[in-house]
Amino acid sequence: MEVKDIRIRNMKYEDFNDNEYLENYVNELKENGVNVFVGTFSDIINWGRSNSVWPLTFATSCCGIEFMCVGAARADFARFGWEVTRNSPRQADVIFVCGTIVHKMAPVLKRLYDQMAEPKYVIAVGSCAIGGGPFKKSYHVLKGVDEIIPVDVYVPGCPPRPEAMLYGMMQLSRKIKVQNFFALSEKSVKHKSEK
Amino acid sequence: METLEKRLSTLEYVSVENEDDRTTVTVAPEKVLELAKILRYEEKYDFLFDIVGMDYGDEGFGVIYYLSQTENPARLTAVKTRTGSREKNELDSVCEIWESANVYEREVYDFFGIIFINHPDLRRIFLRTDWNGYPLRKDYDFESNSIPVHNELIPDMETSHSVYMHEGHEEDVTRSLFDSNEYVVNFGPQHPAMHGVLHLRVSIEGEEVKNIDPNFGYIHRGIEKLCESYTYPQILHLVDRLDYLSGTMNRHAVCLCCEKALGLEVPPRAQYVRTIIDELTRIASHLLGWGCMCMDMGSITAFVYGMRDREKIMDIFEETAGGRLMPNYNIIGGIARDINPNFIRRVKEFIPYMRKMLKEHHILFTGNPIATGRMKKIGYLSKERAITTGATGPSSRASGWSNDLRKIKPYSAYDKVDFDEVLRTGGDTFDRYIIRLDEIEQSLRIIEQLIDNIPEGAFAAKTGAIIRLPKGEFIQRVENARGQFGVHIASEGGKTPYRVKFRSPSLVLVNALKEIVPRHKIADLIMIGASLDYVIPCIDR
Amino acid sequence: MYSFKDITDGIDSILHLFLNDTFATLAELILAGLALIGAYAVLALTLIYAERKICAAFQCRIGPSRTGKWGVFQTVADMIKILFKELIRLDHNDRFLFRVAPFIVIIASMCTFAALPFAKNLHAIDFNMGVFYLIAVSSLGVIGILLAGWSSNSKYTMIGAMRSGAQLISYEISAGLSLLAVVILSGTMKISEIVEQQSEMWFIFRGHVPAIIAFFTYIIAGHAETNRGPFDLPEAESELTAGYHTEYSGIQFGFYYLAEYLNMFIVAAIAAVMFFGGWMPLHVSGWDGFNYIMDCIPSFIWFFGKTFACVFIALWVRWSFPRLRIDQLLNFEWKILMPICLINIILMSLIVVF
Amino acid sequence: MNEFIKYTVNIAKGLHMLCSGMYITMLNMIRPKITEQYPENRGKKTYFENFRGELVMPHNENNEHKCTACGICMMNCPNGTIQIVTSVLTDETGKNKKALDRYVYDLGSCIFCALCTSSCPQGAIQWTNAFEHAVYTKDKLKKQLNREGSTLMTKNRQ
Repeated sequence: MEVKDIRIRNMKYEDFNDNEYLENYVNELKENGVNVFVGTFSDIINWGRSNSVWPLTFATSCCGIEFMCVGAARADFARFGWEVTRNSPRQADVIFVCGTIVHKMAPVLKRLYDQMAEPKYVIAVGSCAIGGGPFKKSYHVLKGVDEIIPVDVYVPGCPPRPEAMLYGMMQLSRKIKVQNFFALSEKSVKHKSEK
Repeated sequence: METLEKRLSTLEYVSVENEDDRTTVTVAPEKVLELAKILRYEEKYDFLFDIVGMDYGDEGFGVIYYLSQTENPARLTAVKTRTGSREKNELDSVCEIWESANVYEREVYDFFGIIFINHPDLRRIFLRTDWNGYPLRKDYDFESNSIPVHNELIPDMETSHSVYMHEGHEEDVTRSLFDSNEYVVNFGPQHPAMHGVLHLRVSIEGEEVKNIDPNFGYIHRGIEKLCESYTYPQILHLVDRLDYLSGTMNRHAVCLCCEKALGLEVPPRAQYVRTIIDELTRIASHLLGWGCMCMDMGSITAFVYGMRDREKIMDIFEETAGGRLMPNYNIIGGIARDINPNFIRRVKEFIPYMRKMLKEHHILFTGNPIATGRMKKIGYLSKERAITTGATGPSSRASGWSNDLRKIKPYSAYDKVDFDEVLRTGGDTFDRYIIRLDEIEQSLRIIEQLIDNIPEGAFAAKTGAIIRLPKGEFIQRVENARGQFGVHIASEGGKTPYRVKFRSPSLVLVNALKEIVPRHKIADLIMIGASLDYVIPCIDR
Repeated sequence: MYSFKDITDGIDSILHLFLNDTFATLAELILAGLALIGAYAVLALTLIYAERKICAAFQCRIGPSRTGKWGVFQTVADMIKILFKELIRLDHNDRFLFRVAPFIVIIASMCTFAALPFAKNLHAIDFNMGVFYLIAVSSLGVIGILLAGWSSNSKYTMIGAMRSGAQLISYEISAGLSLLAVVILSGTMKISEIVEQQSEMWFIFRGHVPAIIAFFTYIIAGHAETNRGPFDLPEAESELTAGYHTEYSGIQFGFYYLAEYLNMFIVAAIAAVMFFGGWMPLHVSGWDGFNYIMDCIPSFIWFFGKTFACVFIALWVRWSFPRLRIDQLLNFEWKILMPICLINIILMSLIVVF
Repeated sequence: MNEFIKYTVNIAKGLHMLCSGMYITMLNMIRPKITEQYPENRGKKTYFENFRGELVMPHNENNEHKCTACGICMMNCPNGTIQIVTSVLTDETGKNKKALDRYVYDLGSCIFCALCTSSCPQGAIQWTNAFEHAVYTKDKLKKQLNREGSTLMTKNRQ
């Protein structure tokens, strides 16, 4: 089954990994039932959101250098409109977890994530952020950032080349496109009241 | 060397061993301070290269001090001591003699729990204050710590902890780092200009920095402990990720160390290629350092230009070695695979391109009056301070201290090439800035001389499937993009090392901030940090 | 030369058909306000897009290119996104001032915006002391910045705000003095008259050397005043993360973002009006044919063309130079820029007198 | 007077250097852009063959691979990226032989050190330069390299 409306320029739907996830996601949304007006409105918002994702400048180690390469002239993530890197977590939409997160850093990362404004996304870049990478067996390394914050996209590599990161960014754009913005905000409100 | 032996032979409590490139002095723990004073003030051992903590099991803990003289920098002298039993874990601090011992001793305290008496500031350096146990001890329990949920509460007025000997018995003394009326600002761990996750607590008055306290450990991955469970070829991949900007050079150090221990003869082809790859990495690292320095000054365009030129080097690496940032190219015995047929052509194209771009970079940034105004006469580090703080590499060569290992003690193909060690005398931020661009030029010269003369032949020496180092302690130093990188391997003869210690050139550079920064502006703090060009993951290991 | 008088008069007469005088005026005010807000938004988005594209070009990159043709809708997407971002409520701060601060910034730049002559007879406010008004209102924004820095209860924002205060107070003087040179030349403070006077020749050519110096000092001081270019100390990214707006999120941050670009536009527009004749086409006395052709180009194109040329210079400078340090910044103002401006005024007076 | 001349000369020099800096940025503006437009150039740009993007196990047309399930790669891997599940087969001669059941490769923790490929005695595994691996779920990164129903390549056919 092909999910409509998730188009990324110059990329075919079949070229992406893990389409099943998006299909399940869309089915879930359909079951909840969204009316047409809200749907269209939500689509416009999602178009805006998916095309303007501002990353937080956050890098702990090696992957940070490749992240710089993504920002530099060769790969140039400005083409996607992602180049407005914000240094303040309040203004950022996505946090690229570039590099190893160790025990001492874990609460700091958690706090940074909490400081970001909703809707926010997390991309785990590199083996370290996905599962501890080369330092898996260490006494002081977190085995994947998903232990402390929810991760939306995993970009494997050690470090991933800039194009791989661009690919991960497009995957995140696709995910944003299928989300229902209003349902999202309700969820976050609910989440907050629970706290 | 004779003078040293003569002098030491008068002391009863030491025993001296001479090997071909280093002297080992063994001393009883009580006499360390006395010997250190003799070495420092009588024998002019003014550069403390590293302090290595050791866990000898039932024989207690040990510490190895690696010392060197600026007059005779090629030779390292190791001073070894061991406490004798596990219960005894106290030693005299040598902080007052060598400034750099401050951080090294804190590190040994953090990892082994060895208490240095009279150390002015004996806090944990990498691990959290609430961490249980000392991880590099052999009996460390891996389960004793869980993932912390809450931020480490570091009060602004954090106290430093010292142990003093007072009338024969120990006395704990705590001192406050900052006054209660100081305005303390946290730079980091997440800060765009901290080049990683360094945490600086800075007390400021208006725009002026009064006091500064670096806090490390936000990327401490425990690589040294990990190495103890890995085989030698596996260690190489951790070493790459220490200082990722000079990864190949660090790897080179470990390869050289293992080859020295094994007595392997590396084929000349591999030596040449290793040298070229090292120099390319150095150029890439300096370009990134230059770019980041410009970016910290607010000139993002210069950063993008630096990255643009760096991509050319990344292409060369990718084509030949198969990785961009982590080429994984040096292996024990040589290089992982032969060079790509396009390698020589690409490198030859790169040299004139880089020369042209260097000129542009100079026009764009070096001549800019705003930039020179921000860099000149800012952040002065004198030669004497550079030596005693242990700051090596371009940052100290800007102060006039000649310490380039490629000249002092050539390894691989460095003795076959003609190049200059760039030295400047200003010692300020501008000199540290310009020295990097000049070193790029020298690296290009080295590559130019080597690229046409790569000898034919095998690219790697034959090694067994399983590499076992003979019993003993081995040390190897190389010059990486930030200074002298050292690797100390203690082997028991097995597949895995007994203890591995890396000497990070960046650690002492950050420590030097404490000396340089006070009485400068906040903007200067960022500039000085950028000009020292430290890499945090290398510090934290 | 086409005048917008026809349109404005037309609207006026239509409104008078339906409403009495008071309500007609009220309706006109609302219409003008709405038009200004619309223009404000469109201009800000255009400027942000232009900056991103131009900056990319300076850096050998392409810049936004995947949202619409050549990425022209990039900033629209940004604005949609930023509108729907969560507004973060902080604890332990002055809520009221925290909320009010972005509005002050945007109101200040809106007020300045109103006094600009966009085209012939397209001019919301035309005082007889317009230049004075411009100088006065354009410096209101700093109040918003100071409030933002203080009410956020954060050390970075505080340092940023203090820097901004020091910077504005210093550079205000030079900006004012350089505009004063033009006022001396023209003998009036009324903006429409200043523009009219340049129908023969623009001031930058008529005013000889002093006018050229005044132009450069104004551009420098103006951009310093709006925290742009190499003078972006209050939000110095590498030092203070995001400066005074570190704690703002969502549309509150969006206001600062928009105001920053609009201020850049305003500085460029004032420079265009005062030195390049605003909407006035290039006329050379004696060349009637040439003048006729120049007149065929609509006046608003002249105005925006000149303004964007000034904006381009500002961007060029911004993406070429590193940031100044605070003491360099103040030294530059008090030791170099202000003396030059003072000497320049004397020179200008001499030129006007003789 | 001397001071004044110095002052003006300094300003002039500074202005000259500033202008030459701006000249460089302008020069770069008119140079061709070096950006490689990644999703647009998919299929057009060839990436370097050597680039280590993903570990694969080549199969021939008969759905056969070369892996003997010896486990050397698993031993050499520094962080347990490779897991080999074997089953014991009894062949015609009655000998018990280990055969590959599943070759599980965890892309998410691979550090691309190439110790596995360099140590493999059979040359059964290889690197490809594919790099498009980003996924939404972590489990998707665990890949089975041998295809369903594949068998060991026999010597004589080789």
